[in-house]
Amino acid sequence: MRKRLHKWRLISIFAILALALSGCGEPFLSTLTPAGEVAKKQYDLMILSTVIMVLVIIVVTVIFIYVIARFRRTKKNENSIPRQVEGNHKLEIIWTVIPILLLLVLAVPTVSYTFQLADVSPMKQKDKDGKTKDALVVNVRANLYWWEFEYPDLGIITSQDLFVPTDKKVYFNVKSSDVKHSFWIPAVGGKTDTNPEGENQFWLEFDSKGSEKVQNQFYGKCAELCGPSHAYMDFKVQTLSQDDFNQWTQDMKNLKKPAAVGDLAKEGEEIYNKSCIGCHANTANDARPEKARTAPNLANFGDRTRIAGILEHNEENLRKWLQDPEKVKPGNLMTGKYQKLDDHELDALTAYLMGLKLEQ
Amino acid sequence: MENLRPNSANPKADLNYRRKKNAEEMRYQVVSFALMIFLTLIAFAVVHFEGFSHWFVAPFIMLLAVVQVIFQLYYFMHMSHKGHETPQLFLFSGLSVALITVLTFVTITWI
Amino acid sequence: MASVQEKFTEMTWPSSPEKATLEAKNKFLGFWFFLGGETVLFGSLFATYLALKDKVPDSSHPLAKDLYSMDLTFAATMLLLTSSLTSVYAMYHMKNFNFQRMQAWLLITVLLGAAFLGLEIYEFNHYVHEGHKFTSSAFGSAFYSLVGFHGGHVAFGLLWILSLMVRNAKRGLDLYNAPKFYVASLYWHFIDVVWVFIFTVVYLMGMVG
Amino acid sequence: MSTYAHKKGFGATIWDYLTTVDHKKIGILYLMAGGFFFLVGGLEALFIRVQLAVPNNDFVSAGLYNEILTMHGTTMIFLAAMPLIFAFMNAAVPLQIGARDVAFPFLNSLGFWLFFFGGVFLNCSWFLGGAPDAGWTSYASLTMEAHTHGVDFYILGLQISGIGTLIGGINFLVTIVNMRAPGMTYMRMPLFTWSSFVTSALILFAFPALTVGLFLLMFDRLFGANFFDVAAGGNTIIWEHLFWIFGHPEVYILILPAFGIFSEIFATFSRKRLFGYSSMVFATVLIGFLGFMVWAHHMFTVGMGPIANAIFAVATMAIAVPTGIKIFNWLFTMWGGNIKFTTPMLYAVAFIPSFVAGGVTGIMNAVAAADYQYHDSYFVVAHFHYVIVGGVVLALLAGTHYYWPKMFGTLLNETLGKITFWLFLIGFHLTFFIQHFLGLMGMPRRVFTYLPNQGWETGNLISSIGAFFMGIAVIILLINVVMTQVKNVRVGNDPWGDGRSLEWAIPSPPPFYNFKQLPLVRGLDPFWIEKMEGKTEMTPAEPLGDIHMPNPSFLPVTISFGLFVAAFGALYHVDGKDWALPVLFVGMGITLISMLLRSVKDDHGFHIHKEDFENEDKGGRA
Repeated sequence: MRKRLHKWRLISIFAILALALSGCGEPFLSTLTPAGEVAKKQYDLMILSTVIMVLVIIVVTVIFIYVIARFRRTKKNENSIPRQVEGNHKLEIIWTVIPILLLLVLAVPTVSYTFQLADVSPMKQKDKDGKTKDALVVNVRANLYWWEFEYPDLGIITSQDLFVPTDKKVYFNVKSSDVKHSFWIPAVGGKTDTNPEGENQFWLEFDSKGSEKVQNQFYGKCAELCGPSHAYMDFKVQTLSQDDFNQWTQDMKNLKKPAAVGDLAKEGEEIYNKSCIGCHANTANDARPEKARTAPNLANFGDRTRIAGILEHNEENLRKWLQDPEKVKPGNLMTGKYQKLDDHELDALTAYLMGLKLEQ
Repeated sequence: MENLRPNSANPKADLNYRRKKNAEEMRYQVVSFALMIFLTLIAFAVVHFEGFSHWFVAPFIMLLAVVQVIFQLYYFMHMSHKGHETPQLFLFSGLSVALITVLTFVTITWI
Repeated sequence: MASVQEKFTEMTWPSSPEKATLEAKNKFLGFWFFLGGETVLFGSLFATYLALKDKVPDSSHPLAKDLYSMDLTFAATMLLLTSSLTSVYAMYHMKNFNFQRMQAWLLITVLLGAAFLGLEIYEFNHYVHEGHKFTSSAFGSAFYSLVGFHGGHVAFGLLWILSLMVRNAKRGLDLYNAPKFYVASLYWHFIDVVWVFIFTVVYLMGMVG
Repeated sequence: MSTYAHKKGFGATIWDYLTTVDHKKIGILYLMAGGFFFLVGGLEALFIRVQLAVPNNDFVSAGLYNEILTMHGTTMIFLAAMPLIFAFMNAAVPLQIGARDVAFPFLNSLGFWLFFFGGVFLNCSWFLGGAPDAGWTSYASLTMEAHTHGVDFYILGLQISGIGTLIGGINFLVTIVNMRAPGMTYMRMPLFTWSSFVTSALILFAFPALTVGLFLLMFDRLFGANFFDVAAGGNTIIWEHLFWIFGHPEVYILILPAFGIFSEIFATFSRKRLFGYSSMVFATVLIGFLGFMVWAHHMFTVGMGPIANAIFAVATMAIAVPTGIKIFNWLFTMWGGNIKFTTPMLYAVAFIPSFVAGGVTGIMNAVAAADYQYHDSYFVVAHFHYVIVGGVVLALLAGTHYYWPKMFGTLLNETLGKITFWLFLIGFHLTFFIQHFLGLMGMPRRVFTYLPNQGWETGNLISSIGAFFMGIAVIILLINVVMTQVKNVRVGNDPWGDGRSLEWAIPSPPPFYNFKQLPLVRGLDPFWIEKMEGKTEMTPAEPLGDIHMPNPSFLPVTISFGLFVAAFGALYHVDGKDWALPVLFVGMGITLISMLLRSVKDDHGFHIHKEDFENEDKGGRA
């Protein structure tokens, strides 16, 4: 019995070691490879709490192993009756007071960090035109299985891909237009729920060193069960240096109504104007009210890194998606909103959509 | 206490004693009823008058309600009697859960 | 412990019949526990009402201060408070082993309760015509749920007391039914307690705005 | 099961169980029904792990996966864990306090049948258009979007079984307050009784919040109300609060009796008095009390603001203190003891490190700012499975082995029991330990599948393998049960040899009146005290006399069945089906008529006369 127990402990130690060797997950996705001030603070708290907790575990384990090894019933002492101890006040006080102290150590940074992470005061300082003074604000709107990112002070709207400058606090207003979702970029900071009844505010900072390691792309997730395709409600974060970001905003602003290049794409444009434009906009400054923006903005669709947030960005996958969205993302709201497309129409629309790029 | 009182040798005397005690308690009940009605009248009057600010009226009539409920519980529902320790404990526990719920809903439901 | 089927006289009737047998004690305590749970139930409904008070889709819907009328609430309050006193009278006679008088006071209690319920139905009907419906706004849903739950309790209490009166009309008081009368009156007082908070929090505070 | 039932033939036995108001038989009913739902929930868990074993798996579709995951959680919490706990409460608590019965035998039976029909109703959804698919938490915004009847099955099923639970809770509260044997003071009650008491109080105060929440959801979905319709002024966060005001105490409703069972086992098999009994009682009450102050830690990311988050974070941490007290008291109960590693004791011993692991991750979750990372990730999945499986399920398995002889009069096979234990323990850690890391690596919970190349493949595969170990363990347990029943080797009063509390002083299973004469309790662990003085049974506190017993009744079944029928009417009424309204009325009619029958028909029970005992020492029914 004792031997078996040892064996079991050994196995679990090996398991932990194996884990440690396998690393801390993918750097573009793991909370254990923090790439921003928020994630770093949270990582610090994780480490602090883990250290305290491991301390507790060690104490318990030592007593535990001693007790079950030392006080076993054997043939020799089979009939002995141990002394019936009622308790021990000194011991009981010790194991009440020490945990309280340990918890205090943990509680102080907890409270302090909770307030720090909730500090969004720069968002509230507006200039004469109602624009935010010194902060970059992004309105995040979660929808059944897609994300919209609006830069209210810049007049730009993008979908699925969030563009942010590095080494600078970015402030978010998050909300949902249907059911509750949760906005999460694990490597950069914890999540905030997007509620249907009001906006939540918080901030994140994307550091340039961390961004470099992941080729300037972080993964974002929806963290609240929101229906069949909850698992597929991914988005990507593209990080840019401040200069590149300024350039990007200029490009986006200047992006006029796209001109289709080539006959096939022109044909695609016609299909787009007939079947898609009711929901999807193809310019970055969509002036329609939120309620009318029922589908992702396609202004820079050609530059995206994923189709529908999940498939690799290529023509084959785009065709697959356009042909039967339900198969790719069950329960999505695009299914059935347009007539079935034949092969030629698919080719045309694909050509048109892939041409929606910034460089034009 | 009265429950434990053994029947005395003279049952008639015992009965009279109990009758008297019950009648006495009933008088208290009527008095507390009068007080409750009085408190209700004040509450309605304060609201009817309309001259007071909302910040005075709301807590004031809440206070009146609480006092009135204490009368109900302790006199009408006999919580002042012996043998009600457990009911008290559970009623007040329920009340505190209810209070925390109300407090939460007026502070942190609308985000 | 006295037997539940024993026939009693004024002389032998115990002074606290609601706790004279083990069954009675259990009933008494269990019912108080139940009231503790009911407190949380009504607390949750009050909380929901407060969170959703005056939350309507647009300005065409009436708000609390447009709706509530003082006269109606006052009348209802008086009816219910008085019925609480009459049920105390009923229990007074129960303790004195005076079955006829107890029944009479219970009947008055029931009548007052029924009048209260009638007023409430009239009130609801009035509100519906003003456009304040269960299905028209979150405010409406919360209002009718809270006040309606209370009204449902009143209705249930009436049925309960009535059926106790009818069931025991012929056989008079014994230790089997005395605790039942007692807990029914506790229930009735509890309904009154809830109403005190309803007229204060919903109606009076609603009128102040 | 008992020899007494065997004599009566199969049909009569069934009828006996349908009408029984005997707490011991109701305990067996709870064990069987809870055990059945445990198997169903376990099967659902295996489906989940098969689906997630590899990325982009299509073993089940996205919609079906959500149904399975919802039903797994709902079934395990409401239909497996709670009823199994009620099984042991029914089997042991009245015996432990030296009572002949519970305070309300009829309500006890009603509570069981309400739970049972509620559970059956909920599971009917599988065959009638799809199960609920919004998670066991059924957050309002998602449930309002649901277009099938699944969520309605959830609402009505839980409402029915919830009433049953509430009734059960009140019954145990009154039983423990009013029915204790002479000398059984509060501070002499066994810890399982204490934890049942606190759990019952939590049920009393927590379930009404769920009741209200379910009512609001029902009004919205079935009757056009607007509580959660944001466009009409509604607010979905109300649901989250109501759900967790219930949901957090619910966790303690589950874990406290588990603590109680382990306390009994530690003391028994260490042959030692529970260390620090009074601080254990105090800690139990304190955990129950704090359990109501912390629910919002499930909502840190909702956006309640830093003040609320900080308050709830610190309040949550406070719970660690009484829990820590308990852990050390158990360790020191064993310290200096004479420990026998029976199957129940193995579970108890394994519980300590498992539960400590779950407890410390609980503290980590309480750190609000860091919880923004853990929340709704697999880290949380790992955490609550560590406390619920590592705490509650281990306790239920331990309790099954420990109380089996008292409930059925036979001992489960120890060898098979130990095999079950090892397989289950290894499987459990294999499944859930790795999930902490999956969560930290960014894997959200409740995903029906995941894309490759996100670093989650190995972890998920290991986790899925572990789940099958647990599955095999449960199958071996079933084999053990069948074998034991077939062999039917009867055991005496105190089969473990080291029993300390009153239940071990009477036959296994006890006669239906439990104690011929109520025992006189002279201290904590009353049976142990008598044994130490060389006696084999308790000193009676009263002379042999008539015993009053309640009559059996079929009405609990009809009351519950009526609600079951009515629920179908309410559910299909929305679709405008012609038959729905009549069905609703017929169902309510069955319930109300049964209730009316119950209230107008006097039920004074019957007496076992002392002459019957004197004639027949065995104590059969008069």
